[in-house]
Amino acid sequence: MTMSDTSFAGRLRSFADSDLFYSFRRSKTTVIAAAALALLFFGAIFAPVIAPFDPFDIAHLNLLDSELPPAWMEGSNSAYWLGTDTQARDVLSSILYGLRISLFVGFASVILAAVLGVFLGLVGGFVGGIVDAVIMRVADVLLSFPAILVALLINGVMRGILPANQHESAAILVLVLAIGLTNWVQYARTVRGSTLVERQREYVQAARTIGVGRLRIMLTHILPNVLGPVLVIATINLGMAVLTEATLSFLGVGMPATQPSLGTLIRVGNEYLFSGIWWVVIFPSATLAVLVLAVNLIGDWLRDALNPKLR
Amino acid sequence: MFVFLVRRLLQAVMVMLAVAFIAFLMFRYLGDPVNNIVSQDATQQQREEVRQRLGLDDPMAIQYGRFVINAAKGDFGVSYRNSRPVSALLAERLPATAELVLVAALLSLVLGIPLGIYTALKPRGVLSQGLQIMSLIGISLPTFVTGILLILVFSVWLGWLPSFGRGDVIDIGWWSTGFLTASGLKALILPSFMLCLFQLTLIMRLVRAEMLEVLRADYIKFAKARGLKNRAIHFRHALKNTLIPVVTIFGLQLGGLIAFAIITETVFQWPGMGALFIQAVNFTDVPVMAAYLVMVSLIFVIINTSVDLLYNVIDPRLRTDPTRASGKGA
Amino acid sequence: AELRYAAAGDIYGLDPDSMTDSFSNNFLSHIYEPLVRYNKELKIEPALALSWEVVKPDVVRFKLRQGVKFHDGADFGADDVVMSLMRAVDENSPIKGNLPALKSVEKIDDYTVDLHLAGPTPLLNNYLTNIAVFDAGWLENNNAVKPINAELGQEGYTSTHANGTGPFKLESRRPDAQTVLVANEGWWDKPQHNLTKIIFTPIASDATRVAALLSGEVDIITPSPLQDAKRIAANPGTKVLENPGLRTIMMNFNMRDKLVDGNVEGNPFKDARVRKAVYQAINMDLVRDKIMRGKSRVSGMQIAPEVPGFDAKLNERFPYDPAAAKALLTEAGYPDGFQFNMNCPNDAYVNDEEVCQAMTAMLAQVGLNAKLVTEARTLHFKKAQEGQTDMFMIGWATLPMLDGFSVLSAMLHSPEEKLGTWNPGGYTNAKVDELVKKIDVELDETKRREMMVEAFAITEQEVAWLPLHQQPLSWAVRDNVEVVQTADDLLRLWYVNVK
Amino acid sequence: MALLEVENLKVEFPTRKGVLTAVDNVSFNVEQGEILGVVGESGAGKSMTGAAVIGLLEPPGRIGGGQIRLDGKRIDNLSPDEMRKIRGRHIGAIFQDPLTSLNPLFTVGEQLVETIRTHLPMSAADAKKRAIGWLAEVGIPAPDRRFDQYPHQFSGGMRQRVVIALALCAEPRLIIADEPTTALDVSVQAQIIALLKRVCRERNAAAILVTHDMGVIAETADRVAVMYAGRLAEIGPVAHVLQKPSHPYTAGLMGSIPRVGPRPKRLIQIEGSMPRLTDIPSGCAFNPRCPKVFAECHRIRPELRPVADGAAACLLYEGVTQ
Amino acid sequence: MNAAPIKLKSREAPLLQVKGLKKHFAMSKPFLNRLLEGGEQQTVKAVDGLDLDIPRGQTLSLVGESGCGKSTVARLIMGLSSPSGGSILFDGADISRAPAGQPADIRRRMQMIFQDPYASLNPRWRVADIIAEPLRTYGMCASRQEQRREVDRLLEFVGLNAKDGDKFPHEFSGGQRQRISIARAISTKPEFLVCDEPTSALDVSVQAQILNLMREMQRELGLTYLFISHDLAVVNFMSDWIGVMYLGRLVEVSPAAELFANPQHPYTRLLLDTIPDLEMSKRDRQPAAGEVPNPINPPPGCHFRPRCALANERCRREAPVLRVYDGGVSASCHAVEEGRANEPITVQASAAQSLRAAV
Ligand SMILES: Nc1ncnc2c1ncn2[C@@H]1O[C@H](COP(=O)(O)OP(=O)(O)OP(=O)(O)O)[C@@H](O)[C@H]1O
Ligand SMILES: Nc1ncnc2c1ncn2[C@@H]1O[C@H](COP(=O)(O)OP(=O)(O)OP(=O)(O)O)[C@@H](O)[C@H]1O
Ligand SMILES: [Mg+2]
Ligand SMILES: [Mg+2]
Repeated sequence: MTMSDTSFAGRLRSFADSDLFYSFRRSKTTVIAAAALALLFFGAIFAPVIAPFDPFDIAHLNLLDSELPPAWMEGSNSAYWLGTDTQARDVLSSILYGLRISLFVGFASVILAAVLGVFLGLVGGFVGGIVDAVIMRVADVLLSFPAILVALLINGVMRGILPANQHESAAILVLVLAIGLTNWVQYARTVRGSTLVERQREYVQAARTIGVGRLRIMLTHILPNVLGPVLVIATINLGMAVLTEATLSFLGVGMPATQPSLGTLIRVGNEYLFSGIWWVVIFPSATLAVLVLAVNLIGDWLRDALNPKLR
Repeated sequence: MFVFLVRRLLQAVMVMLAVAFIAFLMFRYLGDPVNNIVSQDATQQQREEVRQRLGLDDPMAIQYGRFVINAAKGDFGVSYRNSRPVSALLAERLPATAELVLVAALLSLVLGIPLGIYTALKPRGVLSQGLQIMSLIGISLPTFVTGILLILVFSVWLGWLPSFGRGDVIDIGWWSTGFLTASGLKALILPSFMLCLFQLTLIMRLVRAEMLEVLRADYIKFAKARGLKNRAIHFRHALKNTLIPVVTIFGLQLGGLIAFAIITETVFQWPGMGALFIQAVNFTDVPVMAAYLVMVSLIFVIINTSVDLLYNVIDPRLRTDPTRASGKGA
Repeated sequence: AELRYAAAGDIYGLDPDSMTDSFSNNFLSHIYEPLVRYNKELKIEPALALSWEVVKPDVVRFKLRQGVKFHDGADFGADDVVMSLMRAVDENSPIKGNLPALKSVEKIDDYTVDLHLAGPTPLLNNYLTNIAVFDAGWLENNNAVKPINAELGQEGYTSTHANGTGPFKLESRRPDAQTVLVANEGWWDKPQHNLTKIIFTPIASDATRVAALLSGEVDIITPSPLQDAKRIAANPGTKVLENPGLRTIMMNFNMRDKLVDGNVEGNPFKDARVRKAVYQAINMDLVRDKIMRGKSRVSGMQIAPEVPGFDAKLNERFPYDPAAAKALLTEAGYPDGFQFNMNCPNDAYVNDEEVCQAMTAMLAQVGLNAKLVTEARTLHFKKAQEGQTDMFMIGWATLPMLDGFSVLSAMLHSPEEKLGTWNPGGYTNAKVDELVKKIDVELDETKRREMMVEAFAITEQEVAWLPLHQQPLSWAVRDNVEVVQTADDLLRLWYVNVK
Repeated sequence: MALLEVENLKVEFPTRKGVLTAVDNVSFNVEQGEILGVVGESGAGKSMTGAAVIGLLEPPGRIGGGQIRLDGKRIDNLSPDEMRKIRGRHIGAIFQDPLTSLNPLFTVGEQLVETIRTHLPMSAADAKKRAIGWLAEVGIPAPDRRFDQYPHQFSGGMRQRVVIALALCAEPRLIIADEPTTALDVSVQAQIIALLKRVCRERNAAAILVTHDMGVIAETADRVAVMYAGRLAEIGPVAHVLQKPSHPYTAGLMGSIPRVGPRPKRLIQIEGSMPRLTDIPSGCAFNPRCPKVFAECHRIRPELRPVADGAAACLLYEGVTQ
Repeated sequence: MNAAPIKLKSREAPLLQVKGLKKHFAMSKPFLNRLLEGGEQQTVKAVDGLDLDIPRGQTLSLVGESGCGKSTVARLIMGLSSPSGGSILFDGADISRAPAGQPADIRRRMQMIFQDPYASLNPRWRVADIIAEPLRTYGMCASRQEQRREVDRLLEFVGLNAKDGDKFPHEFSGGQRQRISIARAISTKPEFLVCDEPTSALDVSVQAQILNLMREMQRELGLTYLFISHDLAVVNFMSDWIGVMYLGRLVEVSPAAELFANPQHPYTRLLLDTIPDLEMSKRDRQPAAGEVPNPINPPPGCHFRPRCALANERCRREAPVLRVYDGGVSASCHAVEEGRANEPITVQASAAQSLRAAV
C-alpha cells in the first residue's frame, strides 16, 4: 500500500509513480506529442516576449519589407526567419500571435462547452423529469445539425446582437460563443449518462441519507467522478475547435485579418499558394497541423489510459 | 412503429420551425439584400420600393410567419439573386450534392470499416500504427487546405483529374447524374475524397475503438470457449455488434457531410446546394438561405429517422420497441 | 474554335431585364444586343440602331438596322424595340433605373422609333448600351412581355431561355456549372472572332480557377489573381493580361457631426486639413508596387482617364508626405491624432482588404488610429450607406454611363432625393450642387466636360473624397487566345481569336 | 489415467511492478465423469485456473509454468488453432453471467447451430434438429419456437440454460463452469445446479465447478479444491474437506459460514483478509491469519501433502516441529 | 389492515413503526404512445401495503427473492424515495413525507449501511473526509480537531487504524471498506441502522468479521437494526425477528427461531429448502420451482399461487392478509388459516414437473 502524502512534492511523487504517468511514459508518440504541444503553448503564451516582432504594432510595419522569403532563401532578410507576408508582417511572429488566438479560441470554447455541457448534463441526469427532457431534446436538435452550420447561425445572431462597431473587438468572443454553444451537447450527453449511473451509486445514496443538499452532492460527489470522460472529450474537442475556427475563417466569419488566428493566416495565405509566396501558408498550416495532431494524439492516449476496461 | 414515426415527424416540424426562426433572426444581420438588387447609384426611393416589394419592411415576426406559411405549401419564395423560385434552384442543385455526399459516404464506409477492423485486429502492427497516425494527420489540416493541395497535385502537376466541376452529366428526368459518364466519374474523385477524409478517419477510429471494446465482451470470450473460428468471431459476432454505434455516428456524420459539402463545393466549384448557399450568403439571398437551412434540417431528420429504423434491422432487442433507439450515444 | 472561359461567378439568370449586375449583363450581351454599343475603344457605335438624332430636346429618333434576324429566325424591327425598351422601364422592372429619363417609345415606321424623354438627356446613348432588345413576338408567345415579377413566384420564361440578335446563341445552361454558347452564323455584323463555341464555367475559388487554367482545362480566366501573375506567366502556355481599369477605388469621409467610433469630441473630418492629412499620409505608390504588384494606376481623381470629365492636371495626387500630414493635423488641433473606424470590403475589389490594412499601417505612422473592419460586401455596403462608418472604401467604374457625371451626381452632390445617393458622409458644397444640376441637362459635350472638370477641381481641393487608384484588370489566357482587354473589365468574346 | 491432469500450473501477469503470480504451482486431476469443485475467496485464482485450462487467459496473462494434459496429451503448448479445436469440442465452458455470455444480435438457434457445425460434420438441417434437441434437454419448453428467439427474450434462468446447452452441444468431456449461478436468483440457482449435475451425469462428462459458495459445492462436487492466494490449500473428497478440514484456512472458512439452526454468539472468524498478489508473505501465504502459525510458517512454503483422503499444503502435516 | 403483527415483549413503543407502506412505480409508456396506441398506465407495486414494528434494541430482518421489494422498503424508510401510501413513524414521529436527511434531529438517529462496499464510498474522497461528512452536515463537531479526533476514534472502533483516514477507499479491501461504511453510519451516534445486504458482496471469511462486528455494536451501542438479506443463514445469525417478503408483501413475520423451526407460509418453506445443507454433501436436493414472477403483472389473489402446491380456488380469488398466530408468528396464507398447511408441504411435487417446464 502506498503511503499517502498530502504535500505537493508528495503528490508529485505519487503522480510520477501513478499508472497514468507510467502509461504516458511508455507511449513514445504521446511523449513526442506532449513535447510538441508544450512547445507550441510556450510559444503562444510567451509570444509577446519571444516573437521577434509585434505584428499588431502596425505603426512599425513597412510595406517595403513585404513578402520576404524565409531566412535561408535568397533575397531574404535574416531578421525574418520565416519571411514576411504581404503586409510585411513577420510570419514567425504572426504564427506565434495567431497560435495565441487559436489556442485561446480553442480553450475558451472548449471550457465554455464543457462547463455548460457538464452543468446541463449533471442537472439533467440528477434532477431528471421535465428539466432533463428539455435539455436532451435541445441537445438532440443541436446534435442532428452539423456543427459548422450551427456555428454559422450563432455567429450570425451574435453579430446581430452586438453593436456594429464592436464586431471587430468582439470577434473572438463571438467565435468562442459560437463554437462553445455548438459543442456542449457531447459533454452533456456523456455527463448525463455517467450521472444517471453515479446517481444510483451507493455513495450518493449515502450522502443523501446524511442529508447533504442536492447541489452539494452534484458538485462534490458526482462531478469529480464523471470528469474522466469529460477530460478526454475536451482534449479531442480542442483540436476540433481550433479547426472549426479555421473553417469558419474560410467561410468568412472567423477572426478578422487584423488579429489573425492560425485559421485566418491560412485563409489569407491560401490565396498565395500558387504564387510562390508559399511560406505565408505552409508555415501556419504546418503549425496548425502539428497542434491538432498533438492534441489528438494526447486525447487518444488519454482515452485509452483512463478507460478502466483497457487496463 | 407508427408512434415512433409520428414522434419523429413532430420533432422534425419543431426542428424546422426553430431553424427557420434562427435563420430569420440571423438574416437581419447578414447585410442588406437591397444593395445587391438595385444598381449602385439607385436612389433612396428606388431602394425603398424594392424593399417594400420584397416585404423587407414588414416586422420580423410577419416575415417569419409568411415564410412558414408559404413553406408549408412548398413555396420558399423567389431568389433575390436569380429571380427564380427557390425550390427550383434547390431541386436543380440537389443531385450534385446528393451524388457527392453519397460517394463520399460510401467511400468513408468502404475504406473506413475495413481499415478500422484491420487496426483493431492488429493493434500493434506497424501498418496499423502508421494508418492511425496518417488518419490523424488527415484530419489535422483544415479541409480547404487539403482540397487545394489535392488540386495542385492531381490537376496541376499530374494533370490526371479535373480541378473543378462535375464533368459531363446526363439528365434522367429532373435528376442530373454524373455517374454515367467517364468525365463525370473522374470529376467525382477529388471532391469526394476531400469530403470523405474526415468521416473516413472518424469511422476508422470508431470501428477500431468499438471493435476493441466488443472483442473484450463476455460473449466473445464465450464464443471462443465454444471453439468458433476466428473468422466467425471477428466478422460475425464482433463486427455486427460494432456496427451499432457506427451506424449512429455515420447517420450523424451524414449531416456533417452535407454541411462540409459547402466547403468542398466552394473549392471544387461543384454546382451543388452548398455552393448555392454560400452564394446566397454572399448576396444576402434570404429566401435561398432559409430554404436551404430548412431543407437541410429536413434531410437530417430523415437521415436520423432512417438510422433509427436501421437499428431495428441490426439489433433485435429494439424490434419490439424502437423508441429505445433514441438513447443512442454521441 | 472552341473557347473555355471561367469567371469568378455565374450570371444571375438569362433575362437581362431582371438584374443590374454588370457581369451578367455583359455576358448576356453576347446573346442580346442593345441599340448602341461600346467598341474596343469604349466609344459608342451603332448596333441595332443605325443612326440617331435629337428631334426635340426631349425626343430622340433612332433609325434601325434592317435585315437583322433573331436567333429563332424572326425579323428584327421597331416593334421589338418598343416592347423591349418599355419592358426595361416597366414599373416592376428591377432595372428601370438604368434608363431613368425614358417616358415612352413611339413607333414611326418599321425601322424608326422615337424615344420620348423627361428632358434633355445627354447620356441617353450611354444608358442604351445597357438595354437589351428582345423579339416582341417571342415575348408575347411566351407570356413574358412584362418583366419577371419576383414576388409572384413564377418562373419567368426568359430566365431560362434566351433569344436575341447577338453574335452567339444559347445552346445549354446549367446554373453554376456550365453555360454553352454557339456562334450565330446569321449575325448581321462581320465577325471579328473565329469561335464556334463558348463554354462558360464559373469558378469562385481563385486558386481553383488558376489551377484550371494551369492544367489546361480552361482557356481564359477573369479575373486572374494579381499575386499569381508571375506563376501564370512562368507557366509554359499561359500568359497574363493586365491593364489599368476604369474602376477607381476611393475612401469616403464621415463629415457628419460625430465620429462613429472616435475618441475626440465632434468630427475632425469636417476639417479639410484633417482630410488632407489623411490623404498625404498614404503612400499609394508603395501600395501599387507592393500590394498591387505594380499593376494599379495611382489616381488623384475619382474617375479614370477613359471617362469623360477626366483632367490630367487634376489627376496629380497631393504628394505623400507624412511630415506635412502631421503638420496639418497639429494645425487642425490634433497633434496626437485621433481614433476613428475604417470599413473595407474583403470580397469586392482587387486586394481590398490588403490595401486597407496597408493604409491603417501608414495612418498609424502619423498618429491616426484607424480601427479597421473588413467584411463581406453585403455587410460592408449596408453599413457604408447607413453611415455607420467614419471612412469606408468604395470602387466606382461609372458604368454603364461611362461618364464623370455618375460620380458627381451620386457621390459629390449633397444627399437629396435622387442625387447624392452615395454620399453618406454628407459632403456639401453649394457650387458643386449647382454645377451638377446644370451638367445633367447640358447637351453640348464640351460645355458639359468643362463644368465637370470645374466641379471636380472644387471637390478635390476640399478633399471631399480620398481617391486611391484604378485597380488593374487582370485576366489570364492560354497563349493561343487573342483577346481585347477593355478598361471596363468586360470580356467581349466577339473580338476573340483562338489560334 | 485421469481425464485432465494439471501439474504445477503457474499463471502470471507481467506488470510494471514485476511479474504477479495469480496461480502458483497448482496441481490436480479430474477423473472421467467427476465434478471437482474449486472454492476460495475472491481473487484466490479460481477463474485463472479455469481460464488456463481452456486456454483463454486474457493477455497479458500467460501460463508461466507447469503442464496441462488432457487424456495424457499436453494442451498448454498448443498453437492457437489447435487449441481452438479443443475448445468446445473437448472442453466446454460456462461463465458467470448468462446475460452477457450470449451475443444479443443472433438468435439462440443460430448460436447453437453455429457451434454444432463448427465441431461436428453435420448438415444445417441436422444441426438444427440437434440444437432443438439440446434446448429440450436443458428444460426449455417449446424449444422449436424458442429456437428462433433472441437472448433478450429469455429470462435469466433460461439464458443460463441456453448457455449450458451451448457449452455441451459439441459434447465435450470436460466442462469448466466458472460461477455459473452467482448472477442468478437464489431460487433459480438450485435449478441450474441440478441441471448441470444431471447433464454431466447423463453424458458422463466431468466438470470443474468454480464458485465461492460452499453450499453449492457441498451438494454438487465429488471432490473439492480450496484455493488461497493463488495456491492450493487443500484438496480432497467433499465430505472430508467440509466436515473435517485439514488446513487451518479451510477450517476457518467453514467456521465462518453462518448456519441455520441454533445460532452461536459469534461466528468463528479469520482475522484480516487475503493478501494482494503484490504482497504475499513469504513461507505459507496464510501465515498472517493462521491461528496455528509458528515460526517455520514464515520461512518454508508448504507443499501439498496427502492428508487423510485428500491433500493439504500446511506445515502441520510436513512433520515440521514447532 | 391488521394490527401490527409483532407482539412486543416490553411495554415500550417500537422504535420504528411502518403502517400500510406502499410504493408504486409508474411504468407507463410515454404520453404519445398511450395517446396513439391506447393502453393504460401500468405500475409496479414494489411495496404493497407493508406493516412492520421494530422494537428498540432488536433486529428485524427482511428476506425474499430478488425484486421482492426489500431495498425499496429500506429506501422508503431512509427517505431516499417517498412512499405512495402508508406511514413511517420513527420514535413516534411521522417521517413518511420527509426527504432524506430531514428533519435533521430525527434523521441523525437513523443511518444506513449499503450492499456494495466498493460503490458506497466515493472513490475520490479520503476516508477521513468520508467519515466526517455526516459530522459536518449535522454540525456535530465544534472544531476541525475535534472532528478529526472523532474520526480516529471511529476508525479504531471498527477495527481500522487511525492513520487509515488519509488513504483513499481503493487502498482497502472489501471488508475494510465495509468497516469504513459502518464507521460513517455510526458517526452520528444513531439508534437505528438500516443494513441492506451489508455482506452479500463479501467473502464468507470477511462476512463473518462484519457480522460479528455488527452484533457487537448492537450490544455495545444498543442499536436497533433493520437487516436485509437474501441469505437465510445470515439472517438467522443476526435477527430477533424475520419478515419474509414476496412481491412487495409480507407473507410471514415470526421470531427467528420460530421461523426456522416451524415455517408456516409455503413460500417460507420453499426458501428454507433452498439453503444448501453443508453437512449433507452431494445430496440431490429438489430445487424450488419456477422463477420470480413479473412484478408488473402479479397474478390476482395470492401472488404466490402459481408456485404454490396448496393453491386452491380461494387463493385465486382472494388476496390473503397477515394474521397473527401463536408464538408471535404471523402469516398471510389461506392454507395456513384453514389449517391445510399443517402437513409438511411438498413443494417438490410441483417442482419436479416445472423443472422442465419452467417459464
Ligand atoms: N489483468 C490482470 N493483471 C493483473 N492481475 C490480474 C489480472 N487479472 C486477474 N488478476 C489477478 O489474478 C488473481 C486471480 O484472479 P481470479 O479471477 O482467478 O480470481 P477468482 O478466484 O476467480 O476471484 P472471483 O471470485 O472474484 O472471481 C487476482 O488476484 C487478480 O487480481
Ligand atoms: N426506480 C424504480 N422504478 C421502477 N421500478 C423500480 C424502481 N426501483 C425498484 N423498482 C422495482 O421494484 C421492485 C422491487 O425492487 P427492490 O430493489 O426493492 O428489490 P429487492 O428485493 O431489493 O431485490 P434485490 O435482492 O435484487 O436487491 C423490483 O421489481 C424493481 O424492478
Ligand atoms: Mg472468478
Ligand atoms: Mg436490493
